[in-house]
Amino acid sequence: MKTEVTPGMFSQAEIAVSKKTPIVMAGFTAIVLVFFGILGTGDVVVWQFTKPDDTFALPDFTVASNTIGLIIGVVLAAITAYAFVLVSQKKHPALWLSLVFGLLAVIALLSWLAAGNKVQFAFILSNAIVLAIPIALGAMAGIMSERVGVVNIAIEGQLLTGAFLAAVVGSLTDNLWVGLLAAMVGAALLSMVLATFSIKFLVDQIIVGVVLNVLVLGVTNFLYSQWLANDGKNANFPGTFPIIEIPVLSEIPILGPALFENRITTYLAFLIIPALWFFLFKTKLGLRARAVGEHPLAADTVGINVARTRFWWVTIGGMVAGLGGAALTIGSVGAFGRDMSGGQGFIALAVVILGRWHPFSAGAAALLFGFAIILRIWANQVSPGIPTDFITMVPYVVTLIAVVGFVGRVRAPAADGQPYIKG
Amino acid sequence: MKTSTKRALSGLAMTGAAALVLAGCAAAPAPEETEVPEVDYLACAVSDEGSWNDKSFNQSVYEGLEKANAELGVQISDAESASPDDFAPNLQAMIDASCDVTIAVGFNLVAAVNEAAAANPEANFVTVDGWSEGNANLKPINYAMNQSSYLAGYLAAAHSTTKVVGTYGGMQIPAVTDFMTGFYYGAMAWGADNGTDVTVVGWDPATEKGDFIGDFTPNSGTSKSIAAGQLAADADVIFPVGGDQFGAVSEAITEAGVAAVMIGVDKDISVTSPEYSQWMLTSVEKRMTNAVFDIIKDIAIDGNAFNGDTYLGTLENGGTALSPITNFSGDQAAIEAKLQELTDGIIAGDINPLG
Amino acid sequence: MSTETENRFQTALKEIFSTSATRTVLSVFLGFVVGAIFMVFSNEDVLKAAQYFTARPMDTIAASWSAIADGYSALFRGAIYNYERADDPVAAFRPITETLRFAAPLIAAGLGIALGFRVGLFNIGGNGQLMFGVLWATWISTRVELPFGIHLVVAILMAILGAALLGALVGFLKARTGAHEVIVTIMLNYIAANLLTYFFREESLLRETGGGGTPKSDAPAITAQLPKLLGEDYTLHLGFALAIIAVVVYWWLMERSTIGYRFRMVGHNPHAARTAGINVERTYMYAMAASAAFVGIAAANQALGATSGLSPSVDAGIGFDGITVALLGGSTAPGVLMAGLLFGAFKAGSAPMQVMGLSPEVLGIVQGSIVLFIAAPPLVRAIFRLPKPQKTTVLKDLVKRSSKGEEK
Amino acid sequence: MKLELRGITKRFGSLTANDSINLVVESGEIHSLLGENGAGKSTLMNVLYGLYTADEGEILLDGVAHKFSGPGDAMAAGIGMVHQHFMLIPVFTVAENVVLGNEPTGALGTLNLDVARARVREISDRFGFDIDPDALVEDLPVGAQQRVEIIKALARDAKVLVLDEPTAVLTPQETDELMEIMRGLAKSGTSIVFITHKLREVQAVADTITVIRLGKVVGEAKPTESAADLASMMVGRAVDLEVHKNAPVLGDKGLTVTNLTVVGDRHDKVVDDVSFTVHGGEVLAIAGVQGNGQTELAEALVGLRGVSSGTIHLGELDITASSVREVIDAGVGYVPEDRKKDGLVAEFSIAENLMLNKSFGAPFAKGALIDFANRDRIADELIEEYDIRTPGRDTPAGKLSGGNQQKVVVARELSRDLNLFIASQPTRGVDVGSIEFIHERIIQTRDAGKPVVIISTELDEVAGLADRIAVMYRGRIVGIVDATTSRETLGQMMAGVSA
Repeated sequence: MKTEVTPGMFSQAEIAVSKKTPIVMAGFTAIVLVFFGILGTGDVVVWQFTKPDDTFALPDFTVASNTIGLIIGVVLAAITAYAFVLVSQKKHPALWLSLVFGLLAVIALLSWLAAGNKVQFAFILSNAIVLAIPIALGAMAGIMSERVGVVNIAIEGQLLTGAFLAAVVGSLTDNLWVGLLAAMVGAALLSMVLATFSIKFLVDQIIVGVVLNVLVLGVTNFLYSQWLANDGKNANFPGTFPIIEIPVLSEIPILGPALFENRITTYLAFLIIPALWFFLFKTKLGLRARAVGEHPLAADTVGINVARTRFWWVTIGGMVAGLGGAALTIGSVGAFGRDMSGGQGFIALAVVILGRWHPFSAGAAALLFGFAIILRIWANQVSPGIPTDFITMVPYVVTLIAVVGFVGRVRAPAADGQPYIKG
Repeated sequence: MKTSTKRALSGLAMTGAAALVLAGCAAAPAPEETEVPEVDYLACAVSDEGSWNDKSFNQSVYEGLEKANAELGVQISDAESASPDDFAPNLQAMIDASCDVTIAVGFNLVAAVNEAAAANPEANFVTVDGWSEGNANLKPINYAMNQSSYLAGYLAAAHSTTKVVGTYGGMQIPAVTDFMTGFYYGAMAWGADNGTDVTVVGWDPATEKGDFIGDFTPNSGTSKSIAAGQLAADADVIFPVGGDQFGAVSEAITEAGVAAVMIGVDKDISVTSPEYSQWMLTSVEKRMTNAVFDIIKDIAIDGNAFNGDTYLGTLENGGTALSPITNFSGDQAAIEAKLQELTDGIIAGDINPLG
Repeated sequence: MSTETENRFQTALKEIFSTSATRTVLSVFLGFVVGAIFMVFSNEDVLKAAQYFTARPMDTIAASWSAIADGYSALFRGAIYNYERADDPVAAFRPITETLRFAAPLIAAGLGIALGFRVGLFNIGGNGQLMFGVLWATWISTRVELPFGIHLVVAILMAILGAALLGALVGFLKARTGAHEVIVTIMLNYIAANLLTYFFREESLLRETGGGGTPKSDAPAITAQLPKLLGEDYTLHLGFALAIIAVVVYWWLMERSTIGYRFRMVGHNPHAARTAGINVERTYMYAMAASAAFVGIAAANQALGATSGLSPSVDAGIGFDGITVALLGGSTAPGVLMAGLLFGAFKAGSAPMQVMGLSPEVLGIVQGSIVLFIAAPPLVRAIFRLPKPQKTTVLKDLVKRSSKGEEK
Repeated sequence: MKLELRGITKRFGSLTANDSINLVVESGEIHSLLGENGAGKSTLMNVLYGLYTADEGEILLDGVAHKFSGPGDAMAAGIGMVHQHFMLIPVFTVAENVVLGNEPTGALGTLNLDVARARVREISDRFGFDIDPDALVEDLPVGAQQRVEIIKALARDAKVLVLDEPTAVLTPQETDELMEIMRGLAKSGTSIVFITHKLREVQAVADTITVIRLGKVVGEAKPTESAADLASMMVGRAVDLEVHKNAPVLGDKGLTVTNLTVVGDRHDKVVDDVSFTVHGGEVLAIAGVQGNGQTELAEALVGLRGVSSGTIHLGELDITASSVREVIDAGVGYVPEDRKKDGLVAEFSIAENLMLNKSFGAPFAKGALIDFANRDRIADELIEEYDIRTPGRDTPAGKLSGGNQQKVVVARELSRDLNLFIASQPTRGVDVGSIEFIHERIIQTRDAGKPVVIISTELDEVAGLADRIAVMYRGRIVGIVDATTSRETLGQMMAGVSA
């Protein structure tokens, strides 16, 4: 007689499904319908999907602002109702439903803001991507180190190190590639400090991270004020990588210019995100890394060197963050400025969690931040009047709502932050 | 008392370390002769939040001190403030160091410096962008930046081929918007003079709405995106009033692939940061360096008594001015003549740069 | 000396060297060494002398020594006692009072962050909570008229309440939706900062009467200002007393009270706490509120310790410094007190060090290094070749006793 | 493969866990390592497996000395190990777990999971395991997880297989099956080191027995020796294996559970329509293979887990929807299954642990303050009364041995005025001396007229303590039977066959 037990050995119970998602949706629907639709203005808004010089120019789309608000509001109401029905049938609303909902809500928001003006879609999208790159790369560094069980609070410091070295070394050598390399190596060295202290000396990982941020800020400020500020022409004028238009692809309407007319730093990010996904989930190294982050002792018992795995993943993560830092300077504005990462490393930390330690989700979350930043700038330019302090808050409020309403409890790698002490 | 000349150390830590290795075997120098005889006068400065190297008003004041040190032989000392918490202690440190005059830079220090002046009547103070609350030992330095910005706006509109010019600020505070307002009316004046519609993006003095970075972080991605947005709105002259934003703006220009230029603030950026001169149209100078130098010289060298009279930098007294024009598209001699005419008008009070 | 006493002496010495107190002192020392290195490398005289190092090495060494001595004596003059002004007792003793004044908000905020650590929460949101507290306190201190005494008390309470509310919100969201407190607090930092700026910018809200467009508040009403503790000669105000009270309250709460006991229980092992009948979610909420309430004391200090109007940078990064203070202080009441005093001394000493031509960033580097060394006992032991912590005889006895027990 | 350990010594600080241990395991032999919890068996095996480095001594395989700097070396040398606490990654699939560290790869280091799956299926079929290679380990019941561990070792061609307390989670039948597997493996030449403290199993399967106590080998024995002799060798004194108790004196209904259904973490009914009654003065044991809903049942009884339907009454009091604290206040004592996770705060002192669920009022609290004087006095009394071996009440609980930790938990729960006592796996990982003591205390509680519920997977314990036995299978109670029911019947019930 066999007593085999298999998954689902117990009879299934009725599942209670959280009403959180439809409730949040209902709130947004109300805002769109009432403020953008019913109370919205009838001024026309012009959606420009392509720039005039694009190969395939699409015609502009002109429509009254409140019309869009009303139409989208009605569609959103339908989606919300559908979500309520799903929940009442004990089914989870699918992720794509939330995504479609969000996309439509954003279109309504843009149309409302741009009443009597233009929505330069390509401009918004390409800026959102560029602004998202440092955050996304910082988040990838965070994922790489947290997936092996090392909490990385030092992303901010890694970005700043990368930004600094890219600009300075790029200027001094007059070679941006050398600058890029220096940024990656420098941030990797910083990561090695994090790795060594947390793995070898078993220092609390949060402490090391916090301290490294303080130190990097101190050292770069010190060097900036003592050196760069006085010799900007030689030491802090690297210029930026040229923008490379990828033939054919960059001519795809709407998305082409935003995705395929970028700098090498952006393309590298486009490569790194899927590559990281591939390595984490499809290769031997990734399997081992995740094992170390979930259950280091178990990994050890099958002959995986936990300390070495952690060390290298954290270090290479540092290289990625260094690249993100370089994207701030030689991938965007050129010169380095004091504290120019300005908290983006912390945003990256939030993005790691928001993206549930998954490269693609984190990439999308980073894009959300990039979009939010450009939204503030753009909204202010097309419809000045909303207090700037409030618009500045938008990305943070959106993240809060996303975390509270859609993400909720997340499951970190089980050994995240746990030192591994061998007997 | 130590003479602080830390800003002279251009190649510091890294080059310094290299020097230890490479040049460690140089011959020992003979005892040096100082060129300028030392004067027993200590001039000090306390910065606003931020560093002395902000390519903006903190730096201008600091350079005034350095100039006084180099040319007059006075001794100098300084302290940077990281936050408002540091204002009073920094001023106190200067009092403890027996500074003969202490320059408090920035509007934010006005309360602290007034308190310090009241508590230490024997010491002398200067407040830049501030005012005196009846303290005879406190001398305010102020600037009518709208005057030179007006000229910049006029020049910008003249230069522009699209007749769209842009400006944006670090934060929405009067010290910033004063520039932007002058710029706005200057550009409008050119439009009126030439019967052409000129559009100013980024600031509207009537509604007090405009584009602001939100902080004074140098060369942030946000700053660049604002510039890019203005370029996308066809602006071809950009006037960023937020410290060192020239890397961000020049990159936005390069990226947009347009022949746009920018206008510097506070200092002649073509000179102080020559790397950006190819994009500069001109700069709106706030000549604190000279004001500071003059005040120190007046007392330390010329032996005049300190007075608490307000110094207002204007076009008239040269406290503010437009830097030499570079990269102008049209007839430079003609526009220079016109700008001189406007300058005279403003000095005479015939033209109001604030509308 | 008999061999026995000698051995005992050695053992005692070993135990002293392996204690955390010694390590802390050595870590602070190492931090200063790191700072000294930066001072030397940024000193003009040293760099000049180094160019002819081989020809006259003593010049470099002398210059280095004087750079370090100048720097740290300036720190001493700025933070403890200004011997150069010994003629004037007020000026001579002012530095130590400045140290205490700067330490007060750091201690309070440090306690708040420390409380979070003890409950297993990482409160990166100290700065946001501080700003929110400032917002409330400033409303009371500039927009409400109350009698002397009551005004100050109400304003302080509002600072604490305001901060605590924002903290409670974090706890509530965590308990209710599982949102991670690190994300929530980071986001609320930005939100609170912008909100405060908005309030300081709007005339109808908190902008100074008659002020321009600069976001700035009025000075707190005289009745709501923290009174000076040592007379008008010194700026040290009641904020320091509040911080000391906070230390005592924190100690009492965490070590003596049952609430603190449950906080610690949840921090160490939430599963066991749940099994022991503790509502863990609610505990998180209370703990976040309590954590933020301590930060609120720092907010009161910032908002009501000022005699002039506040700007949006009133936080002075204290919420973030509080993290370092809490870490350095090991999250205990006396530890945080000492760490706060040390960092307060650094802040107070910064100005005279700058007068000596030193870069203010050096002190930040010293601070970071100290915490790093404190956090890595093996590193410090390796540097000083200290003995490993001695296993106390307690453990040996235990083994003996239990083996005897097994064999009885 | 012949395995030989010579003079292995391993110290942790001043504690010597293994004291020059010699051990010879012949090729194809099942060698049982018998010893109490904490005797040093697991340490020895971790040394063998390269997880610890021995301070002295050497390891020989087929006469060749080996030095293992990590488990990788040990595995390469042909040693496989099934740990007591499974070394599986819960969020990985079976196949991923099996190949971890030894992955079949394609180009670029790509995982070839097809090969992995095939390998799992092959081994699983060979031993009739029926394991789905794509199932997530965390979804598998414990018994299946153990098989994954065995597959993992076999997939690496282990010539020496170490099984550390493998039967704790199995039904008697499954245990028999495992023993069959062990014999089969041995026959094919694999040497097996079988670590256990269960005499019955040793006698059933071992070829040779080595007994260790307090880190030292105390002797070899033959499986034919009597259980009593083996036990006294293991413990170092004569052991009374029986639990002595009188016939129960039934009181009023203590606990009444009616049609209770509880939903688990994965939305399945882990407790499915369960009803039973426990009278005062009676011990009801809930037997069953681990993972059949006993844990969740206990959690539901004490309020840790919500109830979907049904009721729980304590006397007349309905505690179905009560919070944990209300349940505690109603006088329910609870010894959780995993004391380290749920029962203790390792960093807290013994005194602090003894007031863990009593911090809300007297005698431990005075207002909002801890009453330190009372706390310390009570702690000293309980340490004395429960014979907790510790240097003092301020020692962190985490520093105590498993048995003493469990005594702290039991002392805390029994020192309250109880109306019901629930103990889940009360003696898991506990030394014999402590087991005797804890059993004694449980019977005392029963004899004081309290209703007692014991949840245990150890049939010996169940048979010794219980007045009645309820057997759970897949969330249901298969039957409630008398304590004298035979092991065979119980075993069948544990496999789902109604009595």
